[in-house]
Amino acid sequence: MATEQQLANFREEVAGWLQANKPADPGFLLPQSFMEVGSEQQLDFLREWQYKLWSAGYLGMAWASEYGGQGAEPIFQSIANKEMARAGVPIAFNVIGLGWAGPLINDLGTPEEKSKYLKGILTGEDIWCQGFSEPDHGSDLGSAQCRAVRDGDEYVINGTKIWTTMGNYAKYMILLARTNPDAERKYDGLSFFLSPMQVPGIDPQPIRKLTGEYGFTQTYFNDARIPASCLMGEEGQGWLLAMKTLQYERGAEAGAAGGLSFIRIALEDMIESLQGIKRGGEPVLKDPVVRDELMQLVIEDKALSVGDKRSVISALTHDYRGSLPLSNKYRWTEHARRMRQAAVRLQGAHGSLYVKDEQAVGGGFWQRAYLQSFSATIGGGTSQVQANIIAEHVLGLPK
Amino acid sequence: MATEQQLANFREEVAGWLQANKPADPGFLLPQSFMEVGSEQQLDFLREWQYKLWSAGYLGMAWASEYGGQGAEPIFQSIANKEMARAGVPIAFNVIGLGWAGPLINDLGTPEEKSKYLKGILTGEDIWCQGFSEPDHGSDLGSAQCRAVRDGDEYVINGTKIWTTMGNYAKYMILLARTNPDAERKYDGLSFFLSPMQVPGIDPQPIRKLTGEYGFTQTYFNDARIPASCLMGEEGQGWLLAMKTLQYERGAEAGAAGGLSFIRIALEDMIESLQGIKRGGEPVLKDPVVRDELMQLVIEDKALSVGDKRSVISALTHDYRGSLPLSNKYRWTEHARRMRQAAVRLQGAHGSLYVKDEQAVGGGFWQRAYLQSFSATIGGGTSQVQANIIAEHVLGLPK
Amino acid sequence: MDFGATQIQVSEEQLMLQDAAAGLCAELSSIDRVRALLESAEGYDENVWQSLVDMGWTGLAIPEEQGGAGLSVGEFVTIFEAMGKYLLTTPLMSTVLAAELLRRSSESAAHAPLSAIAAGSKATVAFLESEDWMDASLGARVENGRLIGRKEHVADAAAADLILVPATENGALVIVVVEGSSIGSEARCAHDVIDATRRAQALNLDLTVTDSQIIRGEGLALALDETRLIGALLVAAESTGAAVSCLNTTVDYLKTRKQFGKLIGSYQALKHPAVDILCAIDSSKSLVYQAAAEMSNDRLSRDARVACHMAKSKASETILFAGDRAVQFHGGMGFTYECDAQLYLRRALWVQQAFGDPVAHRKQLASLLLDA
Amino acid sequence: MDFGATQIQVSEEQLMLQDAAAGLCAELSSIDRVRALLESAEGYDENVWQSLVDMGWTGLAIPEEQGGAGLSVGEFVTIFEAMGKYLLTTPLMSTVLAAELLRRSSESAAHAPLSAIAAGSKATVAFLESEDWMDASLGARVENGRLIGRKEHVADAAAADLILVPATENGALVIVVVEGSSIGSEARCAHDVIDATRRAQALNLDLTVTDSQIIRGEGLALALDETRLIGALLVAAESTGAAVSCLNTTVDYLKTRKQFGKLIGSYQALKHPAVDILCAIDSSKSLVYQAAAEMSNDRLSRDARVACHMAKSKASETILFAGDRAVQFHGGMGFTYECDAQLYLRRALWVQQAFGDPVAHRKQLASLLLDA
Repeated sequence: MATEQQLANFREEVAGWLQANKPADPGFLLPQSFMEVGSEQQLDFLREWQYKLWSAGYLGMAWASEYGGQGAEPIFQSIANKEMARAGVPIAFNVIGLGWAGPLINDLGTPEEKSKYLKGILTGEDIWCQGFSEPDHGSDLGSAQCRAVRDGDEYVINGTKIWTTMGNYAKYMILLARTNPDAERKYDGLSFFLSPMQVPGIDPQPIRKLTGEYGFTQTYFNDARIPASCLMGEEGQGWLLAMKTLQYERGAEAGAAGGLSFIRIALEDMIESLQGIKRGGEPVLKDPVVRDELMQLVIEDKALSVGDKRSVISALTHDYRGSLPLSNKYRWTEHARRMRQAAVRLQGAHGSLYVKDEQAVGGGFWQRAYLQSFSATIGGGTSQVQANIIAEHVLGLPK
Repeated sequence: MATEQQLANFREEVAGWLQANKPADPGFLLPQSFMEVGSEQQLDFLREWQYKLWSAGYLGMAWASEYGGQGAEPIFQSIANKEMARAGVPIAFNVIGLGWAGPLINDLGTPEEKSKYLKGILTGEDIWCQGFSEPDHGSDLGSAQCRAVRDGDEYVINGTKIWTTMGNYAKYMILLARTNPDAERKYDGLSFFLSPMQVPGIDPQPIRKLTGEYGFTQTYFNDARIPASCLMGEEGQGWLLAMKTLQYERGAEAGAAGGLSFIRIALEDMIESLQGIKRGGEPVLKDPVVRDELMQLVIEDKALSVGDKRSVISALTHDYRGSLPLSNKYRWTEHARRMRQAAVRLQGAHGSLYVKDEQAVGGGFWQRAYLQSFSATIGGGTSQVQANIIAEHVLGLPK
Repeated sequence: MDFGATQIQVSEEQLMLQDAAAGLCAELSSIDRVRALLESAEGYDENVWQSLVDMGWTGLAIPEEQGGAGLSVGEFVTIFEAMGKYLLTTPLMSTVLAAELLRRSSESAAHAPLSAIAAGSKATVAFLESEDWMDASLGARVENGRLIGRKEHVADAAAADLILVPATENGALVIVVVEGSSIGSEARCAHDVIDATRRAQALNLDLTVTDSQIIRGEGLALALDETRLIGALLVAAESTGAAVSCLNTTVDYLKTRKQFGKLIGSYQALKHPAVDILCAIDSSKSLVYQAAAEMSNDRLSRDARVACHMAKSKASETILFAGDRAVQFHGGMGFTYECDAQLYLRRALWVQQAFGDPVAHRKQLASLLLDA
Repeated sequence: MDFGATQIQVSEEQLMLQDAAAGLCAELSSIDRVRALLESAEGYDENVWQSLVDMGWTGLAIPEEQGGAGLSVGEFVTIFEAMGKYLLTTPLMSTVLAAELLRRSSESAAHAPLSAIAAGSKATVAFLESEDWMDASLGARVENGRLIGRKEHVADAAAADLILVPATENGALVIVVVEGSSIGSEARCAHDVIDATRRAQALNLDLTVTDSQIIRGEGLALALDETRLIGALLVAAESTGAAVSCLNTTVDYLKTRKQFGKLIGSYQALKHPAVDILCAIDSSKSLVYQAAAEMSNDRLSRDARVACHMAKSKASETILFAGDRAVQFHGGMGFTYECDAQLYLRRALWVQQAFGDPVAHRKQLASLLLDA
């Protein structure tokens, strides 16, 4: 196991490298998250950055070297990730590959699957997307209706997936599809595919988001034929593999290849952004009512940060076992939404400006961040569904 | 119809009389509402005050003179009520008689019922209580289980009623009981009784409220026999009559005999009560954060007051017909709760004092008012049930 | 302690205007037309403008001597509520406020521009030199026959035939009436407004001005202050209309979308916030109508000021709450540009700052109520 | 911008204390015993007090030289959380704070009273002369050998063997150590505390004092200020425990009560606020534990101060929210004295003011974070 000193040295090394290699402002909007890659221009820029990160040895550090990794302890990747956030560098954009498909293949894939897929994920050459959600079953993955029918050496896919990140740029999709509509439990009828995207009958249509930007597609499958070898595991294991996939979100510790999925949007920066703003001729940061609101946000922010640390100390979680991890998504995403809304609200007239305005505070960063925040309070189970889950699982309240 | 001048003269007359006759502080706690009469001492005091009000001609003004009223237009009673609120006199305590049973009997009673009951309601001699709610069916009156079985010239009552105001002092009860448990619609099985209380088998047990005071009883019926003539209307009309009764709450216009059910607890007075309070050496009313909160309350208060007037102007209610009357109870009671909670919260250390403390702000008025406020957010359909009703009836959202 | 009058009434004019406005806005502003204008340079339709002029709306509160109808400015509440409901945006609000400022200046120099507005000229007021709605200090000045200064967030500046520019002249407040055509494109910078139904510019002014363009007078500071308050009220009215449509859009979705086998509108987690939005709208309406009843074309009374502060504070919060929840409750759909929820949310982000945010209005309200 | 440390840890002592405190409080403070004490004059049980002394809790943070255990005052967090959970109220908090003030004075005159406390004497500090927790000015004074002044809201004054009275002497702050027995009943007025588990008095002081009773020194103002902050933290800990029980009581009811044919806990209108209470409790716990980790028996660091302000602000709001909803969600039952919901709501009304309300703490926090 690495010593404290080794880790400290590594931290310094990464920080130095990032300092030296952080890309200059390209003069066009960069995505705040991997769900905002909407132009070839952005794609090229981010691909180059990810390749650079990987070449420097800061992506896939815990993966085996034969697949493009370095076989290092996961802690090194965690450190690198933290330094990337701190340095404010762009995202490592191929997130579905790095953080979802990659770790899954790395953990459960066959040697063939590992050889075929892992390295391209790290270099950014092979962009991955996910096909889990469907238009009619937003928060209810288990009811997915997209059909996969075995026909000889192929599966024939029919149906529609939505919220396919970079569906129009991706080479592969992790696809949840129904192979057995008659299964007793609906979950047992699902299977998991590592599907190619450049196949006749697969048609990803870009979705314009409320921000005005792109980043997702709705993906239509019309008798699309994919090789039967794309099935991961066995038929009927789809639900299991999808749930496993969603567990990798916690980052390097869970086996993800690392890099930033989201740029850091911190409360400290939000308060900083208000430095120049005045109300009634006085700095808005001197307004007692504003200060009170900001302190409420700071307190919540601190409570959540401390909560993340408390959640792993058993003696300090005796009252409501499981509440901290289970409420984590609900609380952080709602906090982010409130914080970003406040950021815009406190800008005075500048709050009405958007991203193409030269005078917009931080280039309209907070307007965009606020609108974008709904991706997290809606995606991955709406806040309302999250609250149900917490109520039922932690408090034991009836369905 | 009375002229403006006559009304103005009358207003002046009442105001003058109230000024001259307002009782002095008796040296013990007086009820803020009719749901708080918990001692003989209070009862005697309030009975005397109601008698005085009636003798002066300011109660039951719109009722016929043969039943103790004056046959005047309801507008006179409305004016008298408003002046009572303004003058801050004690409540006219026999509220279930004056505002519920009385108007019902006055509107729908037989001549015998009118002769027997109305005058005693006005003088305060005959105290009335209500027996609608039951322990297991809080917000769900239609499910009342208390049984009334006809046996010759009598009904035999068995069951339990709860939240019987002044049940231990009352001579009569308006009682909702089930005469036909087999009715197809549960509502059709209910009947309405003007029941005597001093009958063997009727046992009202005082309930101590969260304020520490009394005012309600839980009333047990064990084979209590009451004359069959106590049935009002016919068997099966109970639900209809109960609903009619609940509609009299709007005051004189609806036929109620008048007087105050609640003393006025106004936001203006709440703000006044904070005049002497300091925080950090400065008046709390100069604290910008406190002022902002108070202004939020003031704005809601004003919006509700204006809303009451807007609700009768058809052209100004075009978007959501019915929303103002239907949300009135929900909004005023929740506003009152918040306002009273803030009143206590803003008192500094004095917020921790209660009604027996000489230093408590206003004799602990706001502490008591806050605790008491839940009677309105719970009673008569909880706020949560109210929100359902508004959602379904105004917005048409599904059950 | 006096929270101001609670009287509310509806005038004959208001009733007629209400019907007319609802009908016209529904006809002129289908959601498709709203969307078609979002990415246009002008942001509005000249034919629509002409219809409003034909209705006599530009001159509604302009004195009859200057060709107007001489009604109370409060009558506009009903018009802007309807426009908000259909997201119909034109330079009308800017023009009405310019007329208000001119009229309230009570100076004869204001007569000619007032007549022009009554006849259909578009106008606007350059209220701001920074992001700070509550700062009345001015950098723009008239010096040696030139008007020099920078104005920001000038609503409808590109469309305006007349731009009213508050400035100082020898330390005194004046209003300079500038022809839009006299400001070149090099001096204009279009804002990217988050509410894409609106247009605004920053202006770098350095122009020759003649004496006849300058309105001077004792009452100008008060006139400007009152015009801002009236602006706050009109925005409150407009945003209340928008909040109604926003809630309707949301409720429609809640009645048709199913999840986990049930209409999502049956879940209290969505139902009860919808009720809270309804109640907030009811409050906003009550406050806006009551403020309208307090309006007059003379100096604003204390109660009128109280009412404007209340209306703007509540209406701002209402549309932001409604817009934010509209996006959330539409789920994934709400996250798309195609869904109308974003139009209301973007409107809300414009509304909350316009003519001062809720906290600023409550601060002024507190002074009126607690310190008098 | 630095919001302070986020480290959190649990010491061996804490683990042991946690188990001990949970066990003892559960044993000593059934809800029946809590209720039996509500209307008693004393408000606590002398045998219970003796048990706490026997556990060594009064002397936990007192230096070993004075007979204590010399641990960090942060260790008390776990004890008061348990006491709050079982609504076990004794003069322990007053006593601990008195010891803290004595210890932080660093004066030798404090040694004797510290030893007495370690040995089981009850003590309290007369922090207040008005309702204003944020006012450090003093009317009480030592003059010609007499201590004269009025103190209000003195917690556990009737039980206290020692009352520490901040006063001025020739304009300088001193702490006068007064024996409870030297204050007659005519000089005491019992408060009617809304949280009926607590006792407090107002004191009209006019006493002879000897030099040995007076603690003087440079650091007293800071010691007093720090003691208040620690008081805020201990109240935060205690109220977080109470909020847990409050939520548990509510959840139990939601799981058993039916309305309209369903368990009411299945309605999102009750379920989701219950989750929000849970989250508020989780925040309070995190902040309280983190603050405990920042505590030290030396001067409080900036981060320790930040943490105390945060913990008290959040915990106050949490218990008030939990108590208010507990009453509401119990429906008619919640409106009775018999239902435990009112115990928690009354506790909340005490907590929110104690050692400063949330707004006051956030104001101080803002100065630390934004103005440094």
